[in-house]
Order: sequence, then structure tokens, then C-alpha cells
Amino acid sequence: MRHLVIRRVIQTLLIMLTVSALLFAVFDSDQFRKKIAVAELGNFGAATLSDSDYQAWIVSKGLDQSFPARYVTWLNHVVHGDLGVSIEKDVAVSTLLKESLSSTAVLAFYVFLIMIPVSLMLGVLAGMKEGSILDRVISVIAVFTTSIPQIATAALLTVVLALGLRWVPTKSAMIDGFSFRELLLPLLTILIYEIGYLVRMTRSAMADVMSSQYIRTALLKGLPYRQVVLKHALRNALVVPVTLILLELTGLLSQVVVVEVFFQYHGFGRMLFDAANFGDIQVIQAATLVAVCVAVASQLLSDIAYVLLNPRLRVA
Amino acid sequence: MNALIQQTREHRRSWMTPAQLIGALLLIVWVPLMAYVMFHQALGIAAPYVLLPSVPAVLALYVMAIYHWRESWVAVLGVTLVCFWLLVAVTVPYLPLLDPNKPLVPLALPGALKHGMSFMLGSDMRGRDVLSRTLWGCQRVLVWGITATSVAYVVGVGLGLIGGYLSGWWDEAVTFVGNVLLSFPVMVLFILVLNVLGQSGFNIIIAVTFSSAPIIMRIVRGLAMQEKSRDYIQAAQTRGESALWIMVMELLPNIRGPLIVDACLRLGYTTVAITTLTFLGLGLQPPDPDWGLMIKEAAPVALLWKYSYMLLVPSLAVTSLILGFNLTADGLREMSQRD
Amino acid sequence: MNVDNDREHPLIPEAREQLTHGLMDRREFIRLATLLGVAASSAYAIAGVTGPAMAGDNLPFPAVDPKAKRGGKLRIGQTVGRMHDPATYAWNEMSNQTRPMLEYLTMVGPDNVVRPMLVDWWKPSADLKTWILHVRPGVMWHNGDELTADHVAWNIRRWADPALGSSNLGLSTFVALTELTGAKDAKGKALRRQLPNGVEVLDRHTLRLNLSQPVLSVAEDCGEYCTLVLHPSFVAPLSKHPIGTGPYTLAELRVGERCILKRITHMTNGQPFHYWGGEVFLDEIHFYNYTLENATAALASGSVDATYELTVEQLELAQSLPGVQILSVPTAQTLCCRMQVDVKPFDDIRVRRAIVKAADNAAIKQLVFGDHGQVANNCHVAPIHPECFPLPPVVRDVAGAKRLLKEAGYAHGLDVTISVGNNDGPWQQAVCEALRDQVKEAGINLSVDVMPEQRFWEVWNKVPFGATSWAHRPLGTMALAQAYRSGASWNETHYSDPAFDQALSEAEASINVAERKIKMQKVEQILQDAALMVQPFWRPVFSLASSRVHGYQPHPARQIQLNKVWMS
Amino acid sequence: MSVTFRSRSDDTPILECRNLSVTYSGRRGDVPAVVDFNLTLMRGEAHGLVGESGCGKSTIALAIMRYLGVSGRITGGQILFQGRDLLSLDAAELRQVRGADIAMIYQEPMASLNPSLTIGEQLIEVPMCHEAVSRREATKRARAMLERVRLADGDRMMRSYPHQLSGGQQQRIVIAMALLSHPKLLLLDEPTTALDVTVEAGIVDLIRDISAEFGTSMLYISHNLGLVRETCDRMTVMYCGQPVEVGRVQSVFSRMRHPYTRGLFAAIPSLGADKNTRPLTAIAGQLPAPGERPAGCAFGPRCASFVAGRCDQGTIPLAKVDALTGHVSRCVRVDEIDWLAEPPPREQRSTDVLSESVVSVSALTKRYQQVSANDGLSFEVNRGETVALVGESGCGKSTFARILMGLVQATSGSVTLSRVELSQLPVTKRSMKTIRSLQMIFQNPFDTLNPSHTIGAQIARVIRRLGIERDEARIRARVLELLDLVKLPRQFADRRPRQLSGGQKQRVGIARAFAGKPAVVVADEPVSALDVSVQAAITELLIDMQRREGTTLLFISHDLSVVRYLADRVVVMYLGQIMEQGRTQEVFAPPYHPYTEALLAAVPVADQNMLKRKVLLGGEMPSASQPPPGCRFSTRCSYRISGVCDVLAPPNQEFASGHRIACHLPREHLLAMQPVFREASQKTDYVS
Repeated sequence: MRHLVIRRVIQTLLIMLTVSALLFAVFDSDQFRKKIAVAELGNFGAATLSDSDYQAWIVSKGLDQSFPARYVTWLNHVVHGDLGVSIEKDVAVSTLLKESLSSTAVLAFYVFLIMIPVSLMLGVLAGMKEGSILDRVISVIAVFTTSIPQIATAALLTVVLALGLRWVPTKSAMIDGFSFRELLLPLLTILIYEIGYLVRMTRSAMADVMSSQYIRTALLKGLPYRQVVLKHALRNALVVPVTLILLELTGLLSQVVVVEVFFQYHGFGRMLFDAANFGDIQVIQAATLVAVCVAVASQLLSDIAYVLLNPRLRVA
Repeated sequence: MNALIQQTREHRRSWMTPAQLIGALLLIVWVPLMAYVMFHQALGIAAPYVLLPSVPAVLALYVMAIYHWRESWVAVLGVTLVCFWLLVAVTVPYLPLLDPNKPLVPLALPGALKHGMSFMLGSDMRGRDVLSRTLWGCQRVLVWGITATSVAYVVGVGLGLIGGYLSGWWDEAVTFVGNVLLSFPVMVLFILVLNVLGQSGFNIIIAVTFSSAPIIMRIVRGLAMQEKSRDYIQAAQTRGESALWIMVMELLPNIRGPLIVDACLRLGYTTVAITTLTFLGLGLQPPDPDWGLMIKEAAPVALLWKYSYMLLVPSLAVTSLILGFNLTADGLREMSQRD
Repeated sequence: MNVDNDREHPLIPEAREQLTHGLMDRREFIRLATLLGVAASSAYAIAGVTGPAMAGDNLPFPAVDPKAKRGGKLRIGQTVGRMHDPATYAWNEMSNQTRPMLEYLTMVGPDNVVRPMLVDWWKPSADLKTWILHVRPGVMWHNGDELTADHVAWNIRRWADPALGSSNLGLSTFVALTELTGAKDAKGKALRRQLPNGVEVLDRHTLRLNLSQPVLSVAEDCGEYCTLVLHPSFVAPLSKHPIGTGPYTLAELRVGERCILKRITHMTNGQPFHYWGGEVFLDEIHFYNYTLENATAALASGSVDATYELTVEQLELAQSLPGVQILSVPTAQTLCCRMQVDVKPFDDIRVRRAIVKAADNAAIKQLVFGDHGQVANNCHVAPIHPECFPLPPVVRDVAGAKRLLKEAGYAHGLDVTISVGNNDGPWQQAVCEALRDQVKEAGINLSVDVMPEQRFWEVWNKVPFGATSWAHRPLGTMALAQAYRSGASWNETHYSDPAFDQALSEAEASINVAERKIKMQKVEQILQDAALMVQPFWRPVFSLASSRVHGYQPHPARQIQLNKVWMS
Repeated sequence: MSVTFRSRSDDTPILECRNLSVTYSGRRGDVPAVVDFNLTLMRGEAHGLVGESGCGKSTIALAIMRYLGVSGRITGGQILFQGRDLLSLDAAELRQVRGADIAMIYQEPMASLNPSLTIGEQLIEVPMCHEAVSRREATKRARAMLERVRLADGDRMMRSYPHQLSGGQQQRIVIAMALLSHPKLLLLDEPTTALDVTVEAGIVDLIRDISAEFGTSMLYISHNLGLVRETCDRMTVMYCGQPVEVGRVQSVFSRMRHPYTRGLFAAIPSLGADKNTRPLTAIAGQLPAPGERPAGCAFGPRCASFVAGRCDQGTIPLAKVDALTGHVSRCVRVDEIDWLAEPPPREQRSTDVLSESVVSVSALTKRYQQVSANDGLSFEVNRGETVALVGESGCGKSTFARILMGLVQATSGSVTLSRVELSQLPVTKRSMKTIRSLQMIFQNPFDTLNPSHTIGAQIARVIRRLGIERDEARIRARVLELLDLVKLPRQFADRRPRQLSGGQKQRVGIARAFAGKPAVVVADEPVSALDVSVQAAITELLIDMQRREGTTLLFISHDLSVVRYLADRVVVMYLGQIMEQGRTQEVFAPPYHPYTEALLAAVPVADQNMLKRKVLLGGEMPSASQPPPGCRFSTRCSYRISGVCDVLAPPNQEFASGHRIACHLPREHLLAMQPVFREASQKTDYVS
């Protein structure tokens, strides 16, 4: 087991190094550098930046070194938390990231808080008796909710909850501070898809387990059905959903882009989207790096959880 | 001699297997549609005629699909939804619709009859017919979605076969590249790719390939590794077949079942991705009608209950298409498990 | 030199004469008189019309509503940008965020008439090459300094410094404070340097501008959005060291999120702050980041009280919202579908003319703005500009366009692409699409390339054919000088015609309206004949505010002026 | 018989099935799985249920447990457990019967145990649930039960997870679990099928002892006649969901009165016979598809004694054969058929074995990281000869085949084919001549053919690839010719593999292997996945083909009966090494290698006339990654000489020409060994 985990950690580090090198290389072009130079030198347009000024800037920034040297310098900065400065917002990227990630974390917290119990319960109920009416109803609803793209969910929820019933505001900019009412639409939008997805996964894991031979053994041992489900089935059926829940941390980073932009919520996705629109290079670079970090960490966690939950791997 | 006669007879009887026929029909649908959407300008006067052969092909495909999958109502429903939109995509130039890009009467409510024009689903804030835009909108989504998914499949299947069949260093390399790409959250990857490469349909294909191919690669790799240990692969190896032959002729046909299911799902994902990117203003650019664009444009306007149709119609359209893909996948999976 | 006693410009009596004889209409007189340093209220009085009620004789602000209440915060939905260096601001929204804190030398009102602000009067010489500016006494900086002529001179020199790269160098006044060095940069652009004694400080409150050429628009130029007056201790970014003369100061700035300004009560030296401009009512001013599309939604759901602008698409929607007021004002805002004269195929004037001839400006206006706005004439001078010479309307001529195309060698059609960024709203795209449909009849295949706003701003002056939105300028010559004079900083068409430059300079140098109009005819005609652009209309600007907001006036240049705004 | 039938005066049977019918509903309508099944099982009795796959024997066990899933349902009859109708029980009552009164043991022990619970946890819940005892008490009982199923180190077992145990240990756990609540009836569904022979022998021995010790009644389901004969008192032979012959085991084996039972028996190779003395007889035809049961006698269409108008009319009742023992047979002609008639003698078949070596193996070694799969193999294969490689799973016989075929490369040593060195030559680098002369038949009929291509196309591909024919018409002709040779209809050329039965697929596999007229054919367990009646046909076909083509056959198998039947020479392998090799008669008779002896003794014997000596192996097979030092068999050998066997590698002792035994035992000791089998009339210390 330790061997497996160490191997995964090394792989993860290797991936992070590769990704960081890739990200550095992508934004290491003249075109992007010039943009930063223009911003830093406080000029209005690239047109007014003279070549000599630019060259002087490059030297002052140490960008005249060889590629590996530049990369190492950059990596050193990144490791020490210096992710550059946002051209658009005049703020250190690290500050920006801290703020936006914490907003997104609030959203994510509620997503997980609601998603985990609801979807596991529904999934287990549906998978417990494959083909039962409850199973069919839950499955059909789950197929529907996973088929609605988030922009459509967001639009439909706005129409119904905000315009029709007027329960919640249409946007979630939270300009007067945190408000749960404003969080509701983004939260529901993410939940509708996520719960559907997780229910389907839990259901199929549960159904697989329930049709397995060891469940037959347990039932034919004469154990009560409840005990079979709770003791024998859940332990095996929840391995996959639990690892998936951890992986959803990655999925969430994708989903918040749409949701935060649609509802004007100030989080990570919105920040990334704004940066992409503005061409705020260092923000894109840093945000991507952080996103990959989170994603890779969640993949690592998920793998470790899989090992821990699986006696075959845990006890070699 | 007898054998010879029999052979020719049998040869004639099975000049095209069902799989080949379906492949051919798909091509007849997809190629003209792609040409129509991507090279509309270049086609000039010929443009409206390009789609003519696709219409019967879609119908034929539908009939075949319904016949083969009649045992699963889920699949039939899914295929019906998908084929409906395919049919719309290839017939929309011939339908008596208002110009989807022409501003006529702003904010006509659904069912309104204004200036002698009937707006069954209303018109948007710029006076364009919502029905017409919705129907035309499926073209771009379908064409770019199918194309991007196909490209991702070609790449993913190729790499997956290499990784799964050849194993060793090939596998390590392919898996590592896949892991690196998979470490990007999808939307982040899209934004990055479209930012660095610029925004265009072709770059969407690249972005979709970057995000989907590694997953397809993983699936294919897993299937290939499983399939590789089966005796018929060893049989092929023991008669000295080349690795390429084994991968393409022996392995690939036998893993196509799960792959077709996954492809249906992936078409759904790609549709979502393309619609979302258009919504974010990162994907295909206006003016041509597109569901994501319609939602994007309608979102700030549909602030009153009475204007909500502008959000509702495109949202339901895109949902129905994705639902179609997902139900088809579900139905196919269900049928494969029953056998 | 005792400037105080000699304030009336020599031309004023002459203008009064012309007004009396009906040679000049009243509006034009008022403009001319204010331009020449007569207080707007006096000008209105001389002209015998009732001007807008003002807060004071020499104040640029509207009159105080007797019902006005102090207090409250006004929340405005607009893009929140960074506040780095006001001289290099790229968008008007940034100056809106700064305006409650920093002020201008002059201010152009919603009626497009310029009034004194931080200078309390000005006086040009007869040849318009020497201008005296008198700094308003008693204006205090937030740090306790008093505003002096030296401070103003420091600002003006800064604006005219080519090294700063301010867009102010596109304004005639500041161009006239520089001279050519004779050298050229790597791209072949002539380099300029400041005149050594362009700005002269005469005494504590008086300074003189010695211009290299006659300039008519000094007062208007000093009210343009990048000419916010900074304290000389300024270090970028402004948001970190905000020192201004306005009644508010910056409390919080989160770019892309919010900008909060609060009323100043005490200066940094501890003394109570006394604002020169009379009473202000709002306690706080909040700008919240909403794009044009989302701002209306935010207002509808009560997240903001007013918006920067209401796009025409949302007009009908806004009308059906309860409890809001829709405000509108005619402007010289426009969209120029302009072509670069040095890029194929537009380097052939026949091609440009064919495109212009194939377009139907009136039809485009009708389609996009309906009954709002005014049809334009492809020469970038608006009817609300005092010096506008009304050229006959351009007539659509598809056959002529076809003929020209044939001559230019495009008998079998021409494929071109127009780029549009929709930065002022999706109507820009609608214009391009309408243009596409129109020129198609002449055999021109126009593709519309719609770009995201930020992308578009990266290439707006680089694309061969693009739809650029131009903001309002109080005088017609101002835009012409910025955009069409050879080598001008925002010359996006790369147009360069000595005859035009000459004609424009002559027009700028002439004060006599009748004469200037005739000169403008030449300018406009040259520009129209050059067929640089399809400029279909002058659009109105709408803005939206809750009915709780009083005195929120839309401005042709979309400047948000909040000194006398109050909330009920 | 060791399991002596202890008759009790208790008249109520433990289990009685009366006219039980079970139907599965599928997409293509209802399919009857069990029809009119009757069974009476008395206290302490062991009843065998024999039949080929699909005959409904497992369904009966599940029906008794009332666990038929969503698609299966009992359509008629009664199941009486101690006189109580199980079908009338509600869920709670059923739960009390399950596990407590009736327990079940399954075919795949690994899948039957919950992978994420410890063994202890899974054991103790049985008494805790049924007898409501404390956890401590339950643990004590579970611990004690582990000893009774002869599992050493019980405490460690209790803490282990299923995957940490071997297959044999797992099955003992399942048995312990079943016995914990002292059930009155034990249902055993092919409990040893997934296990190796020597492990199977241990489990069978355990089951026999348990039934003696606990007096539990058993329903033993198996496809293996030999196993049933060794474990049961009474037996039922099933065909198509119906019992065709029921009676005391001895009675049925000595007086088979149903053509199907006879057919089954004739299809099994006997350890005492080889291909020349007693050829196998396959049952003609195929099992009818479910739902296509013929009218009258279900076996009719395949029966040699079929009489139209009688056998295909109405319902065939069970006819009495022996009223005293309750021996009955479902045959209308039970009194007409001459049951004593010997099958027509076949022509004497002889192989021309030349003493010319085709394949020569010397000191061949293959290591995968730590695992040594093959260690110093040396043997010769002569032209035209059939050589069998025998051993249990993990002995390295398949690895050797892969090296020979060029799918993997040897670590050291050599293999030559006609003096061409192959040990380091991957198949892609071999000449077409080598490839053509070396072909393989694979184990799993469901895997051997590519499901996506037609049979014709697959055979044609071989012909084209190996360059045998180039002209398309001639390729086609050759394909049809090969189909004829393996006795498949020509229409099969256009069929896809899923339309074929397992035996038919294996025929295609044989056709494919022989398409290129190879010099050597490697057959890797070609019949082990097939039903008994089909096995015989395929084995015979293989022998025919080999003889016709004069091919050398390298036969890899774990089944000693089949090996005995068709091999000329045998190589016995254990943990990657050769234990013994020699001519078949030499290997199957003393002197034995101790492992060969154990292996032989483990084979269940269906022949009533054979008596078998009991030799049980202790311990578990060691892991191949840590083979024991010295003799690899030393850890399980009952003759082990401490300090010698577990230290030094054993010498090869040659007894006859080519008969070599790798053993430390003194030559005299080996020579003095008793045969494992004797004819029934001989000594008495043999078990039967």
C-alpha cells in the first residue's frame, strides 16, 4: 500500500512539473511578454512601447536568460507565492486567487454538503433493487438532470425561481456581502447536474454489488436484508462514489466557470473567465496552475481513498 | 467449381455488411452537413442542394436504428430525439422559415402575428424569429460536435490501442501524456487552449481533442488490455500478424460496443462544451444562430416572465439533443448488458 | 498683465452682432460665447434663452433641487476597471469611477456646452494660439494643499508629454503643445517633443498656453475624460494614492467587482474639508461591476440604482420594468465601419467608394435604432456639433457600386470581412449584419467577424475593416483631429492627406462661425470623398435609473456627474 | 464406500421436491429450466445431481433456497423441508431457514466472500444472527469451526481478508460458514470445479468427513461423474431440466439404464484406458436450445436407440429399474435396449512415432521479475508423437507454450524446432516457414475466435497470411475443405462465432491450427472448458487430425485422464520445474514421483471397477515468486527427507529409457511404490 501511494505521489509531482513547464512555455512568447511589459511600464498601448524600452525591460526582468534558467527562476517565484501581477486589476495574482478561491470554496462547501448525502442515499435506494419502480423513477430523473447543460439549467432556474416565483434575485454578485439567497441559484445549478451524475454512479455501483455473489452468500446466510445492505453492500458499493466525489473537486472547477459567469458570482471561474477575456496573462497562467494543482491533488486523494477503502490494495 | 459459384453468390449477397451500410449513411449525412456549415460561402449557389442526399440518409438511419434497437424503448426515444435534430439540420434550408438573422419585429411574443409574419415561438430582442433561430441553431452544434468528437476519437483510439496493446514504454508515454492533459479541469483547458490558439471552430476541435482524447485513450487502453489477453489475439500473434493489423483488424472491432456507447455520451458532452463555450463568448462567434449564443443573448433581456421564452426555447432544444445522446447511450448499454 | 479686467474676447461683440442679425442661431451663439470664455449662464442670457438652471453663476453643476435630501448611497452598475493613471485611462468607465474624486479644468454639460470647473475662466487670443486659463481660487486638495496654477501646469505638461503615451495627445490642444523633432521611430512614425515654453505660469492662479497652432477646442479638450487633474505628487497607481479635489475619495477598489467612494469630511492634515462646488448629497457612491447586458438585470432585481448605459436592445424591456426612469440624450456617439487605406483591397478608393455607395445609412439607422438617433454622413461630424456643415445626405447607389467594383477588377464579387467587438452593445453587430445584407446586392460578400470585446480592443486599429465605436466629443473637429489627421494617435484608417490636414487646421483656427462652417464643408467633403467609412448614424445614449434617484442625467459622452444627485 | 449410508428409522425426508418446475422469463419468452423434478433426501444422506451445463441442476439448488432472482420463478410443485412447504414461507420465516437449516456452498469461493470484510466478521455473523449469541461466543465458535475444516492458524485467518487466502482456503471458509449454524441440509453447487485437482481432493475429503461427522444431508451438484461416485449415496442424472435416471450410486454405475447416462460415461476417458484400447464415444448432436425441448424424450434426437413414434410421443414417465433401491430411468425402451452390448470396436489405431526429435528443449528458464515461471526445462519431442505437459495451475506449462510460440522470450536455455533456435526469437521475427510449422489450439472456446469476423474469413486469413494459397477462389475452396475435415457444415463459413456452440468453435480452432499443415501443434487445454460429451468429440477429432496430418502434438493439460488417454509421453511439471517425464505407461505406473502419485490419487474416478489409494497432499502450493529451496515439491511431500529435500536440488533418476524422476528418494524406495489404482476385485485398503 505504501508503495502504491508513494508511486502515485511521485507521478503527481512529475505531472505538476510537466504542467508547470508547459504553462510557462506557452506564455513565454514575445507576444505575451510584450503585453506584460506594456502593462508594467504603464503605457497606454503597445504601439508606444519602443523596442529599446522593451529590451531594457527584458533585461531588467532577467528574461534574457536561457529557457531553462527562466523557467527555474519563474518556478522559484511561483513556489514562493509570487505569481505575478494582474494587468487588468493591478493586484498581486496571489491576492486575487486567494479571494476568488475562497468565494468558490464557499460555493463548493455547500455543493458537497448537500450533494453527498442526497446523491448517495438516492443512488443506494435506486441500486438496491434494480428494476423496481423507485429505481426507474430515480434513474429517469437522473438521466434528465445530467442531460441539461448548465447554461440551460441556469437559464431555466432563473426563469422559474427568479422571474416566475420571484423567490431569489437573478444575479449573485453579493454586493452587500454574503447572502444565502443569492447563493441559491448557482448552488442549485451545480447540484442538479452533480446529484444526477453521482446518483447514476452510485446506483450502478450499488446494483453491481447487489447482483454479486457475495451478496447472495450473505442473503442465503439468512441475514436480514437491512444488515446485508448496510454491512455487506454499502461498504463495497460506496468505494467508487467516494472516489468520484473527491474527483468532483476537479469537475467543480470546470463547472464554476459557467455558473459564476452566468450569475455574476465573484469566484475562481469568473476570475479565470475575466482574465481570459482580458488577456490577463499572469492570471490565466496562475489560475490554470492552481486549477491543475487542485485537480491533481483531488486525483491523488481519490486514488489514495480508493486504496484505503479497498482491502485488496490496503492489505497486500 | 462448385465452391467458386457459391463464393460469388455469397459475395453478391453480402456486398455490404450492416455496419458498413451504417457507416456509409453516416458519411452521407455528415459530409454534406459539414460542407454546408463550414463552407457555406464557398459553395455559393450550390449550397442548398448539397444537403439533398442527406435527407433520405437520415431517414434511413432512423429506420435502421429503430429496427435494431426496438427492444429498448430508452434507445428508441434517444435515437428519435437525435434523429429529429439531424433531420432538422439537413432540412432546415428547405423549411418555410423566416430569416434567422434578419431583425424583423423585436420582442414579439410567442404566437404573435405581426406585419404578416407569424412568430410561433416569438422573436428575440432584435426581432429575429426564435423558432427559425432554434432550428437553424442545431446545425452548428451538430456539425462541430460530431466533427470534434470524431477527431477526438481518432486520436484517442489510436493512442489507446498503442498504449493498451503495445504496452511497455509506449504505454508509459501515452499514459503520461494523457494524465498531464487530464490534470486540467476541462473548462480551464478549453479557456487556455482557446486563449493561446485563438477562437475558431477548428480550435474548438483541438480543445475538445485535448480534453476528450485522453479519456477515450484510457477507455480504449483498458479495453485493449483486457481484450489483448484473449486467445484470438494470441492466435493472430502466433501466425505472425503485425501489431498494426492486430490493433486495427482484430482488436478494434471487438471493443467497439463500449466505444459506441461512450461515443454517444461524448457527443453529449461535446455538445454541452460547445454550447457552453459559445455562451461564454469563447467558442463559435456570432452572428449565425447557435443555442449557446441564443441563451447568452437572451439572458440579459429575458428579465421578465413574459420574455422567458427566449431562454426557454434554446435551453429546451439543447437539452433535448443531449438527452437524445444520453438516452441512446443508456439504451445501448442496457442492451449490451442483457446479451 | 491684468487679465481680470479684460475678460471678454474681442470676438464676442462680433458674435453678438451676428446673433442680432440672424446670421447665427442662438445655440451656436451660446456655444461660441462659452468657448470664448463667457460664462454659460451669461451666454444663455445674452442669447435671450432660458438655459438649464445652474447651481451658481460660475459653477458647472445643475441647480440644487429644493427637495434634495442629504445621505444615502448610490449604486451604479458599470464595468469596474483599474485606476492606474487617469491620463492613460482606456475607457470612459474608469474616469466615471474617478470623477467624484478628481476633477477637470472644464466640464461639458449634458447640453454639450462647456463650463468652467477647476479653471473659473479662460480667454483665447484672436489667433487662438495663446490661451489664458485662470485657476479657480479656493480649491483644496484632499491633503490640504490649495490648487495652484503650478499644479495645473504640471498636469498639462504631463498630458502633452509624448513619453507618457496618453490619449490626450490626440486632442488638438495638447498636440499644439508639441512640435516635431524631425526624427522618426522604427515604424516610420514622426516623433514629437514638447514645446519648451508651451505652458507658462503667470501667477499663482493664472497660466498661459502658447500653442504651436491655432486651436479652437482648448476648453472642451480640458474636459475630455483623460484630463482629470492630479496632484503633482501623483504616483501610479491612483487607487493606492488617491489625492483629488472632488468631494469624495476612494474607499475600496476591486477591479472587476466594485469601486466604492465615500464623502470626504476631513483632509489628511486633519482640517475639515470644504468642497468648492457647494453641497453634495450622496454619502457614498458605489460602482458595481456589471457588463452592459447584465446591468439592467441587476437594476431590475434591485442590486443597483442606476446603470451606466442602457443598450437599445433592452429599451423595450426597460420600459416594462416598474419603478425605473429611462433617460436619453442625443450625442455624437457613432459607429464607423472604417477601412484602412493602405491595405488591400481598400487601398483602391474605388473599392471603398463601392462599399460606401452600396450601403444605405438611413435604412441601417431605422433598423437598429428605429426612430431614435440621427442619420450620419460618413464624415464624422454630428449635427449637434456647433460647426457642423450639413452636407446633403449620402445616396445609396448599388449600380454605381457595381460599376466601381468592376473598374477595380472585382467584377465577380469581392470577399471582405468586417471585425466588430460589440463593446457598446450587440447593436454594433446588427449594424454590420445590416451592412452585409446591403452590400451583398452590389456583389460584395461581407463576412462579419464578431470578436469578444477585449480581443477587439487589441486589434481595433489593426484590422483592415472594422466597426469602431467613437465616443462623443463636444466639437466636430476634435474627433477629426484624433482620427483622421496624418499620423494622429488614433488614426485607425491610416488616412493621410495633406489637403485634409490643411483644411482641418484652417477650420480649427477660425472662430467666425459662418466662415468656419464653410471651412468645415471642405473638411467634411474631403473626408466623405475619401470614402473611409460607412458611418450610418449618430446614436442616442440611454441610461436607466431607479425612480428613487434624482438628478441623474445622461451625458452625451456618458460621463457620470453626481455632484447634485440625491436619493429619496 | 467410505460414506456408509446410515439409515435411520426417521421417515420424514429432510428435503422433498415434488414435481418442481422452474421457469425463467427472458426477452424471448419463458424458458422452462426445470420440469417435473422429484427428489427425496433423507437425513444424513448425500445426493448427487449430475448433468452437463444448462441441465438445470444449479437452478434446483437456488429454487430450494428460493433465490431465483427477478427473472426466475417456481411455476409448479412443492419443496418440502422437513415436511414444511418452503414455498409458503414469508420473508421472515424464509430468513430463519436460510443459513440456519439450509446452507449453501458455491462454485467460486472468491466471489462468494465479501472482499471488504474480514473472514472473522463474515463467520461470526452467522451464529450472531441465527442463535443470537454474543460476539465473543460467536468468535469462539467460528474459531473452533476453522479447526474443524482443517485450517491452521485460525486467528490469522479470522483477521484476513478473502484475497489474502488461496482458493482452497477460501472454500474451506465457505464450508465453515455454512456449517456454523449446524444446518440440516447442505447444498453444494460444484464446490470444487474452480480448484486444482490436488486441492479438490482435499475439499472432497473434508466434505465426506463432515457429512459423516455432522450427519448433515447433502445435495451435491456436479458435472463430474467421478466426484459424485466418490461422495454420494444416491444420484440423479439430469438432462434438459429433467431427471433421466435416479438411484443408488452403486446401482446406477453398475447398471446404467438410460442412454444418456451411458453416453456420458462412455465420453469420459478412464484412467485405466488409452486411445487405442478404449476409444471415447461422444454423444451425437447437441443440447437443444432452451425452450426448444423436443416432444417426448428430450434426449431422443441424440439417442442411438431412438424409435420414432414411441420416443417422441407424450410424456415419458420414470420407469422402475430396481424397485428395491429405487433405481428408476426415464426411458420408454428401458426393457428393450440391450444394455450390455459393447460399443462397436474401432479399428486399431497406431501412431508412427519416429525417433527423430522435432522440438528439443534444454535448460529452458523464464523469469518474470522475481517469479521463475520455467526453471531449467529439458525434454525432447519426436516427430508424430503426442507429448503431454501436465501440472496444476501455476506450474509453468502455459509459459512454456508461450515461449515456444514466440509470444515471450526465454531468460536462458534453448528451444529448437527442427534445429532452429527459437527461445529468443519473437514471433514477429520468425520466418514464415517456422510460423507455418508451429500452430496452436487455445483453451477457451469463447475466446479462441475473433467475435467480429466470420468463421470463413478467419480461416481464410490464416491461409492467406501463412502463404498457403494466394488465389481467392482456392483459398475459399481450402476453407470449405477444412470445415469438412473438422466435420462442420460448409454454411458455417459465413457464420459468426456467436452463432456457434463451444464445441463447434473449438472445431474451428482446430481447423485454423491445421490450415497451414503444421509440423507441430500446441494444444493448450483444448477441451477443459467443454462439457463432457463434447470433450470426447473434440479429443477424438484432435487425434484424428493429428494422425491424418502426421503432426506432432504438444498437449498441455491438467486433466490426467485425458492425458492418459491420448498422450504417448508425459511431462509432469510443478512450480516451473519438471518432476517426472517418460512414456505414458511408465509415468502412470510405479515408480512414481511423489507429486505424480498425489496427482493421480486426486483424480476422481467414475469407473466402478477401479479402486484408488488415498494420498492426500498437505499444505498450500508455495508462491512462484518465493519457490522453496531444494526440491520445489518438498514443502508438501509426505516422503520429505529433512535436510536433504529442502536444501539440495533433486537429481534426475532414470528408470527406463527417457523415464526420469527428479527426486531425492532412494531408487529402491521409488521402485517399491504401490500403484495408485487397482482393479476392484483386488485388495481392500483402497477406497472407492
